[in-house]
Amino acid sequence: MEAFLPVGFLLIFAVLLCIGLFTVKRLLGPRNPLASKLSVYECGVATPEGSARAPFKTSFYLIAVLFLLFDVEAAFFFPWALVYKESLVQGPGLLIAMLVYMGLLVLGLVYIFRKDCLKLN
Amino acid sequence: MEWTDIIITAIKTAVIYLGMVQVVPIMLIVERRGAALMQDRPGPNRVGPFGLFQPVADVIKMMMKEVTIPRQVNKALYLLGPFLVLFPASLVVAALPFGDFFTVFEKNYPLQVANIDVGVLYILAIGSLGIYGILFGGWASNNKFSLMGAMRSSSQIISYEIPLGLAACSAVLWYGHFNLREMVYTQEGTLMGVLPNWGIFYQPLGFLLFFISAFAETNRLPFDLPETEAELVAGFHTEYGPMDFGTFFMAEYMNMATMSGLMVAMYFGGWHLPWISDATLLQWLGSRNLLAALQVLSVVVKISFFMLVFVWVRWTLPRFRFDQLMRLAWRNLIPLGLINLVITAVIMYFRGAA
Amino acid sequence: MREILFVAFSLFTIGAASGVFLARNPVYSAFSLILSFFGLSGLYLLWGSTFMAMIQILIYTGAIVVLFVFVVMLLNLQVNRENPSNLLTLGISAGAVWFFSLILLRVLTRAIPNKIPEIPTDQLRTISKLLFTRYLWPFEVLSLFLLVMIIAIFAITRTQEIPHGGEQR
Amino acid sequence: MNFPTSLTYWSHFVAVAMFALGLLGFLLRKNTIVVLMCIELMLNAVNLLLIETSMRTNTPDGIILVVFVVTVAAAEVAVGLGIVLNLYRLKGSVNLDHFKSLQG
Repeated sequence: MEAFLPVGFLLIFAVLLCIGLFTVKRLLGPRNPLASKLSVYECGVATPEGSARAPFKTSFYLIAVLFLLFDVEAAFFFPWALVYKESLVQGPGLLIAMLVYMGLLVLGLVYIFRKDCLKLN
Repeated sequence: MEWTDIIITAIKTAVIYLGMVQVVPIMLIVERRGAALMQDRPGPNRVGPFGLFQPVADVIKMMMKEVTIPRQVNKALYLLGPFLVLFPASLVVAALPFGDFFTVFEKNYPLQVANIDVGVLYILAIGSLGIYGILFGGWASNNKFSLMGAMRSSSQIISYEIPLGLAACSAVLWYGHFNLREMVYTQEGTLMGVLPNWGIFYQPLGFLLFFISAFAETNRLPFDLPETEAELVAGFHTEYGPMDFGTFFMAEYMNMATMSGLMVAMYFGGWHLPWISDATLLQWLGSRNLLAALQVLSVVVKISFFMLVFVWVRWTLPRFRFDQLMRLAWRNLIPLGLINLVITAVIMYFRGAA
Repeated sequence: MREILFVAFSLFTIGAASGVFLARNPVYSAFSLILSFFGLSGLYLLWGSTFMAMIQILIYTGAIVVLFVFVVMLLNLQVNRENPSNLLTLGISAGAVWFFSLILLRVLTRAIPNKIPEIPTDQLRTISKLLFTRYLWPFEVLSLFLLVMIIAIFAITRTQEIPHGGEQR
Repeated sequence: MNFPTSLTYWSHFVAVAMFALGLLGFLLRKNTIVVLMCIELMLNAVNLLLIETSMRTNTPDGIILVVFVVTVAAAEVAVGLGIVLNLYRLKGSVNLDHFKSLQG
């Protein structure tokens, strides 16, 4: 835990940098707001059509869900990778354990590709 | 911990952090001149000798420009957006090793902000926070282009985080350590007498995966879909003013430097010079601090090399399409990452059994 | 030093958690959730569990909340106009919770001695070894569980389109 | 009454307050997504207690339990939000008051 103390310094410096950037922006930049300057940026049309806050398709959600599940699975590889080297003297137990684990993960991947869930093709 | 320790650590942190921030102006000129070189034109060469003061002019221009906060934005998150990107980019620097030790008042201090024993996990974890700035900034802008750019950018970043994690995982597997410093220690010496004992020779596939994913993570050109200026104007920072754009830019370059630093530490021997061991060098130089300076120089040279590669690739390769990008991540890189993990594990098993 | 940090992180975490509960806009709720998870990982760090602190950031902050934010942004709800009396109830109950938990804890934790644990040096390896020896079967089952989840999610979201939606790319 | 500085005290305080906030949000909020977030808060309160106990008594089993809880929480969120998306598709709202078709 002591090792993380310098991260605190870094945090402070980062905050200082952010505050500095913010004040520089505030102090140096001129301001003369106009109605058209402050309106939504649109390309080709004078007035923006509809709100930007309209629902999307769910395919982004599918990407995020897959990321979540695979991230959790990948996170379990890390403790395994850490102790694998030392466990080698005790035979292939850990290797087999991880191959089983990874086999199930690969099954999931195969399912995704088969069903073309991400609409990749 | 004594007071001197704390002060020296603070100064060390400040120096390393400022060094990382310096990457931004340097890269500003390098990138513009590099682009010019590749497109066979002079590039910015008016301000100062060889245009070297161009970044200064650019920064002054950014500062003096008008600040507009569009009417439709959610103000708090809009203002916070750029800093939410810059913050993780700054924190990630902590785990990068720049050298072995330097000595002040007969005491050794590691040339690293914090010697974290879960270094790789730390970088992956904090690095993954950068997408919140993009998401919230894009959403708070309340603009179709921004939101679209933010969604695209974040789905790209999260998709490529998995191959990145898998590649890092096989490096961890090979070294048996999370700690980047320990990884670098293992890479000293030579391999079979001719090659430097660097990670890339043990993990070529892992390095390739990491390299590709690093481009995607930092939103650099073959994968700069969030910014596709032809389709999305400027992506998630469409509604942002010059200084906020500068902040996003800064975060991007710092992320690039961190990714390069991570690659150097994991695959390119960190601070080690090829073929020469640290003990020999210490004998030649005779001073610990001189050696530390040389090590820092070595890391800086290696990082600069990768930064140049980033620029080089940017002006060489065309941009991917969104579905190609996703296919590359899910169809090719993730299975390759798993295969790499299995190959590494099996090789290690047979090496250990023999 | 450690105590001060601990108290600061505790208050930060609870403040952020009440933000989740009180914010009207789900985007602000999600933002508070990120902050409170960040504070929690700081608490884990102060307890000496670096591994869990990193997992907390990597999985919770870096993945689970991303999913929340994605869904909130995909649906892009107009700010929910919950009636003011409801909001008042929310605020009052939040205050009551703070107060009662404070009193409750003063009573509950009296028996536990104030002791800062000495942190074992290589806790990471201990945990990892334990995970692959004593907890090997739960670990394998977890993989099966995640596989089932992948299939389940695609079964649920088979029909992709949200009506009256904008275009995607 | 002096100001409490015990780490255990503060962990319990945070855990109880967070759990209570989560529970209240779960019961009182109408937005389904926020309700799911509040469930996460409750899970995290329990995680904090588990880690506190496991570090204080030096038994790593608690931390492994937390790892499992995190995994299950991830799966729960994934499926839960999938259901929310589907409900939104059916009803055009995520307000819990609108999901009453199962009420007798």
